[in-house]
Amino acid sequence: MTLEVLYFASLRERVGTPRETVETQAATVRALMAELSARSAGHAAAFADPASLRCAVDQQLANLDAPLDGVRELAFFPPMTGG
Amino acid sequence: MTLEVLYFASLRERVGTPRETVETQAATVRALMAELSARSAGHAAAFADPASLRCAVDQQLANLDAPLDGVRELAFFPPMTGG
Amino acid sequence: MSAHVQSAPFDPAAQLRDFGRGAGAIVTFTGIVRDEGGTLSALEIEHYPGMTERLLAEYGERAANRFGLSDWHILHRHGTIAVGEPIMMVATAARHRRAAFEGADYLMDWLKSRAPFWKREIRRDGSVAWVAARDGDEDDLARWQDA
Amino acid sequence: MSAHVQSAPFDPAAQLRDFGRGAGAIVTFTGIVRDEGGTLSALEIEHYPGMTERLLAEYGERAANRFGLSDWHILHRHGTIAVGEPIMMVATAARHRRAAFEGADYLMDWLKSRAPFWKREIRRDGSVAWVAARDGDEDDLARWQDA
Repeated sequence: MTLEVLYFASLRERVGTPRETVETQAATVRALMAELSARSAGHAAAFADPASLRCAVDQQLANLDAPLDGVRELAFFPPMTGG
Repeated sequence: MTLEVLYFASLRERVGTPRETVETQAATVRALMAELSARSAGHAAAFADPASLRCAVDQQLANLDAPLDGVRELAFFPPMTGG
Repeated sequence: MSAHVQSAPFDPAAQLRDFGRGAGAIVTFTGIVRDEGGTLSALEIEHYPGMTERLLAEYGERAANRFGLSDWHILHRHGTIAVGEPIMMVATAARHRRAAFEGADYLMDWLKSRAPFWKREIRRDGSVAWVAARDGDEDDLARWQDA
Repeated sequence: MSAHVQSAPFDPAAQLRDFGRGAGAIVTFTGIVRDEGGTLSALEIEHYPGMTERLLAEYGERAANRFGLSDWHILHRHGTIAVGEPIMMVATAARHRRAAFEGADYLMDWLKSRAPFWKREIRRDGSVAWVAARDGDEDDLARWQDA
């Protein structure tokens, strides 16, 4: 399946791009993270500490075990600091 | 001793005046209320239900057993409804 | 840092010019005369001149110390206030939002039950009635345990 | 009832024109860039376009239902924001004060920890640093038990 993967804030800086198109068979967010970590040192650094990372699946906050079936847009980012 | 006694809101309406000068030997607010109740039917009505009445002694909120010694201004009023 | 009692109408926005400079968080509360389903014409507010001003300033300072406010402002009208007009406002400024929220909330709970104001409804049918204190207001104030 | 995300500066007072008509109580919160002891030059705020706007509107509605708000307004800036400028504001209107206070407090706790914004400090010495989330913000949000 083909996914748009978005990165925000410090995650974007580590990966080095705000978005990329990814072709994957990963079943969950966590499985995809393992695949992406192999892409570059920047990716590996971005995904090194899953506890400090948040994600959104099709623009809904989700946990790392969320399934990827049917998903079109996945976003990774650090804890939010709005307000 | 001579006291200025002030009435506000529904108490003022019942007594029929916003203030009066009172000469008394009453030791406490409650004792003075008994004396004032004898002055008129309006006073009696104003002081008929002490639980629904508030007072301030020299502009400090006080309870009905507060002593009157040295006091110059005493005010009676219903529960406040500010804000 | 200021407390005012006045009969003149006021514009809440104008009150906030230069308020809370340097703060990270500003909270405001504005109380407005509701029309109560079209039955109300105006509110009339009586107060205890002298005592009111002193107490507003005293409670403003108390809130500033308790919650670490960098600025506070209290304005309360008396006299006749038409439906739709602001009755009063409270503004608090602090470094962080929790202090600003709690300071404003505290001042409002206090104002409702301890500031010497009394409200009277002037109704469209010509009748007039004093507004009764709500039990809930005493409960709100009890939350702060310093009434 | 409205939620906005914009890079342009805004005037909190102007945002409140026509807000909350008919309500008895209006609460506002305004967040302002602090100068952090003179070390800060500006904040830079990144957000998740699309998701942010949808979530702000969704939480505004949620607050309206939960607290019985008659009106609500959320405005949050992104991009570069100079020291002393407002970052964001929330306004709530209700019949009584408790609902207006709780609605604003709830929206702020939620915005701090769940709205997809990220802040970066641009310091006077030229350094740049992402602002870390505070544990206290998660605790604040947990008070509402619906995170």
